[in-house]
Amino acid sequence: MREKQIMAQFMTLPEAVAQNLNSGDTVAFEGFTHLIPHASAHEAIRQGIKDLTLVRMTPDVIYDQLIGMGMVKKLIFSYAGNPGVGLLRRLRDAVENGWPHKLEIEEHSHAAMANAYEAGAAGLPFAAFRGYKGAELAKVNPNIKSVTCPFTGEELAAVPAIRPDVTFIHAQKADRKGNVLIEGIVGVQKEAVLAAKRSVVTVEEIVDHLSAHPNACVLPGWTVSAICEVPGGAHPSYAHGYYSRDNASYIAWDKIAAERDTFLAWMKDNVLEAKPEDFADRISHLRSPA
Amino acid sequence: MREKQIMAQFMTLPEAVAQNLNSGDTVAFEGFTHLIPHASAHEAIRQGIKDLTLVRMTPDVIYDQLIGMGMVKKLIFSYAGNPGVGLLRRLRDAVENGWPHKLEIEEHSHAAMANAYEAGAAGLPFAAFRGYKGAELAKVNPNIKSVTCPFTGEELAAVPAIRPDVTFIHAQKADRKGNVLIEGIVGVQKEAVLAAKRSVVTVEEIVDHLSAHPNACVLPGWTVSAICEVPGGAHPSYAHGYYSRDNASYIAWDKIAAERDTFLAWMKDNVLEAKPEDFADRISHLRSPA
Amino acid sequence: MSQTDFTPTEMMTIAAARALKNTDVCFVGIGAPSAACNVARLTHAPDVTLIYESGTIGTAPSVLPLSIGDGELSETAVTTVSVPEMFRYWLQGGRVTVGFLGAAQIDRFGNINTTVIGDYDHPKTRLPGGGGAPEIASSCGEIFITLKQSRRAMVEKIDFFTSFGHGEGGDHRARLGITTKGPTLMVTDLAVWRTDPVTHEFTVVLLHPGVTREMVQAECGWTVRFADELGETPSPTEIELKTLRDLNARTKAAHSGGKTGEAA
Amino acid sequence: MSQTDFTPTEMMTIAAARALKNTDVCFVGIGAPSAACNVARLTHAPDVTLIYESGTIGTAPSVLPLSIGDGELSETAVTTVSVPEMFRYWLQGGRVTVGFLGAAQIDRFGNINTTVIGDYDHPKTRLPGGGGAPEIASSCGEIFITLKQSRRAMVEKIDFFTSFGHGEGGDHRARLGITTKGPTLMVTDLAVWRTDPVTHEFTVVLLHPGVTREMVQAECGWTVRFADELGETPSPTEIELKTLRDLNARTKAAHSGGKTGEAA
Repeated sequence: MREKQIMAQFMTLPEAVAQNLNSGDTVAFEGFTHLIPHASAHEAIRQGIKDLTLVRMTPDVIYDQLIGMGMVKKLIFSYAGNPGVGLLRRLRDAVENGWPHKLEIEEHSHAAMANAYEAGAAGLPFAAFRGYKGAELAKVNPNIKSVTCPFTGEELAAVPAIRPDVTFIHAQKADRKGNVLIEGIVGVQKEAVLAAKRSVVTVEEIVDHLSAHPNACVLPGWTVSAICEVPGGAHPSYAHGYYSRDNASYIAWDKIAAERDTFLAWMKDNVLEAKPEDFADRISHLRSPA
Repeated sequence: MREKQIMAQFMTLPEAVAQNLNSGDTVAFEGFTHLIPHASAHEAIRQGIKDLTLVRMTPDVIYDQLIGMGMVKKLIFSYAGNPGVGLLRRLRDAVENGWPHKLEIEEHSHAAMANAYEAGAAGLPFAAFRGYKGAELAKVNPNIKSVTCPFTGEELAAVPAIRPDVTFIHAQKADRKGNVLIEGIVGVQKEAVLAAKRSVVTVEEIVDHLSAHPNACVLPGWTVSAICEVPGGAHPSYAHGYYSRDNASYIAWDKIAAERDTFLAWMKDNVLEAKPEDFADRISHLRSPA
Repeated sequence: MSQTDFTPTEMMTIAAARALKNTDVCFVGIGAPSAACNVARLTHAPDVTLIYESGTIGTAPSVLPLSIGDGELSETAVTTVSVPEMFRYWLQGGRVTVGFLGAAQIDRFGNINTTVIGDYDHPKTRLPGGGGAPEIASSCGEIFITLKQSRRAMVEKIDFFTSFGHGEGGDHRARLGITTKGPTLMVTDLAVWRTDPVTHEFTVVLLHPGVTREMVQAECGWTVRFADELGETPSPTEIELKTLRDLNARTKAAHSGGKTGEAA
Repeated sequence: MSQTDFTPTEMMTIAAARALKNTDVCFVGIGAPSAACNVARLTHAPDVTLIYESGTIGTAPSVLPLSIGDGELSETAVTTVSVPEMFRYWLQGGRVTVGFLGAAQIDRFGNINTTVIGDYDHPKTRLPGGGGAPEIASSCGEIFITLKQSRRAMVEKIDFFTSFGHGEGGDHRARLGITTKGPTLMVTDLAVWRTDPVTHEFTVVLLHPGVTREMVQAECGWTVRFADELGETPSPTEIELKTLRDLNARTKAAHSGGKTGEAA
């Protein structure tokens, strides 16, 4: 049984990060191409939180940034790349050269991670699935084990449930009771929130009523710790119905991240000296027609 | 790997039952109060298909009817009752008195059945969940076993996946490609269809476009064997957006099913000598305002 | 202002409703629990989250559902999820603070039978079975039970352990590795019972107005334990009674009209 | 009418597209596989079901997605499900007939490495990792692979078994209890390869127009096997080429405009 649930609290993003993310935490900033919580990750960087264990199926630009800023002790993941562009250069620098410091790696397949989040949401200690057959990750990752079906004798792969200390996601809307609506490509965000001890949701807007389809992906307010209105908070990722993906920014990142000094200069200008309110400007030219 | 998928075929309900349901099959007529496939069960009764193993979380009136007509060898279930009314009298007569013949019982909890359908849909041989603790069903049902978490050592309950030969469901709509939309209380129907070798879906109407929410509960046409347009096909259950539940019929069933001869007379008049097209009339007074 | 003109069933429902808090997330059984939970929502606990096993989360029906899957539950819910998700993410996920159950047969330790009367393989009466109860009993933070007292329902020894309460009492739950509290409260038409913190036997702590110890014992199949400091259940307030009666009247009108399922 | 003016990459994409049937359910990798799958859909296989691991089922994008989660995939899909459901019900559930993969490094038995160049713990180059590939390779009915040939990509021995093809060949899949076919087809910019039914080694069965055996061997790190009856890949038809070029032009216009993600 979890601790008694309370209604989501509305607050600023700096407050939400300060109250919910601590150095040493295991944290997921989840998003599957769509709705990636850039604003939250940038706020975590500004607050200088250290020794994080980062979890995500598809670490991309924000994880490159967190790693490059030296905030990450360990990365648990299944595919690390800049979608449609290439490799993550800060991640490579950490893994290949130990800069700015060494990075511990726990690597899975997508199926394993998706099942592990699902098991976390379902309160189970592990997930069983048919996977990793002949795959070498099972040899280098001691957290890949097996269970045997008590009815058929089939051996299945087993991985521990993912249970982050805190999960950050970005969503389209919340209503005034803190109920959150996610639409379109919903990814693994519902599971990532339900699996976590605490959760922070940034949203494009807060509305009186969600007017959601009965079977839409909705997180009730009492499953969320904090809600912050941060328009554009997914940029350069996108928010279905609000603004499109800023592909130019993803392409530009490859060059920015290529060298340590260009990376650090960019982080200073665009993250350390910026604030959550800046995201709204960044997506003004990408807004969807109303 | 399943056999190659083909697009759902549109046909009449008598054709769909004849082509997909055989004596000796394991069959699920699923529905969770909402969207119960009455018309399909009645057609199965008319075709006199025997020796069935019936599966369902919540067997109610149609299972009482199938059992009372002597078509059922075994029942796999978790809650057998006439919702809001009382017990199932034909089921009781079979279990307590062996009329019209003995009935084999495999009894689970809802959590076990829901997980077992989910495992069937997911292609797994079994489902693991935290359940049956101190519950006596685990002593009388040999299909309740356990697995041990390889990470924590916790012992969890395990049940075999449900994999029906055929699943029947009722849904609101299909489009002309056979894609099926289920809205409102969706129950375990998606899992029951995906877990089955074959599936028959009766729908209120066939439309040009589903116009479904991106994250609505939709079964693509290539996951369904046959689609039959049977307006009112859930009566006396209901179809969200089309017609309401006929509570009077559920209450009346208790008296009809109380005695063998009143039961048989009712079945003759309302099932054996009726046809799928009769369902439309039965819901005319229950239609939702447009 | 408290009322004096009320039935034992009304007192039962209202006393049960009072036990729910505004912050609770409650898995609602059908029948008496459903009435109590909705009275709570309509009086002191407007933000209580009611969950029915049909997948409806945060539902606020205007009439009591006849079944756990009535259409209005989905129409008024914050969200409606699939049944597998309900049992995996929400119940097993540890999200539910209170499970509210009825009982066909119950013993002094809150063990419940809704499976069979008589032998399992050759039952005298085949009951509906457990449904969600086995895992509700083990996964919810605590369990509230409400039922009308009778010697047939409240028995020395139940015929079948459909759902586990405190077993043979004491630390039996803990010995089975169950970490939730189990039954902590029982509200009948005669009294409010709490489980003893050590023996985990149900103990009468409040008698409803006008009820005596003897009346409670007369309708109970085991020797009843009474608390040393036995109190009286506060009578229903005017607003509690009006809320319950209005709810029942709306429910009766809706269900007899034959148009309950949904009205989209 | 077949065309003579086309690039090797165009030939590769079109030859790969031809392998998909109208009844296939295809799990689409990003990059070259995505182009091939959408050309198939826009030419001979209008009802092919394309699934991307972001959860979009039956998608029909007008431009090629830059990532597996572009907004248009969801907008045009029959349905969009969660990622756990995608991997559980759809991939593991045995619903996918063809998995279409690219490869950073591949060997003659269709084993693929997208994890590291060099040692795993001290890599020379850290690649993105497997993503969905390990279970796509084992759960789909069969696997099609498409990549541009080079000695760096097509190697005698891969550095890491990210996803399993036919292992060391022969019945290696069966010995591991894998019941699906694994890699059956590889389409490069120079040739079409099929796996030998016994050894399961990739064998060139068709050379693209103008390509020689020597050209194939020059860009492959292992000693290439050629079929006894070696054929020539039919040149792209006018409609195939126009379809691919229009798709690429639309894609380029959309992605350079910075407004790809979605446009609801």
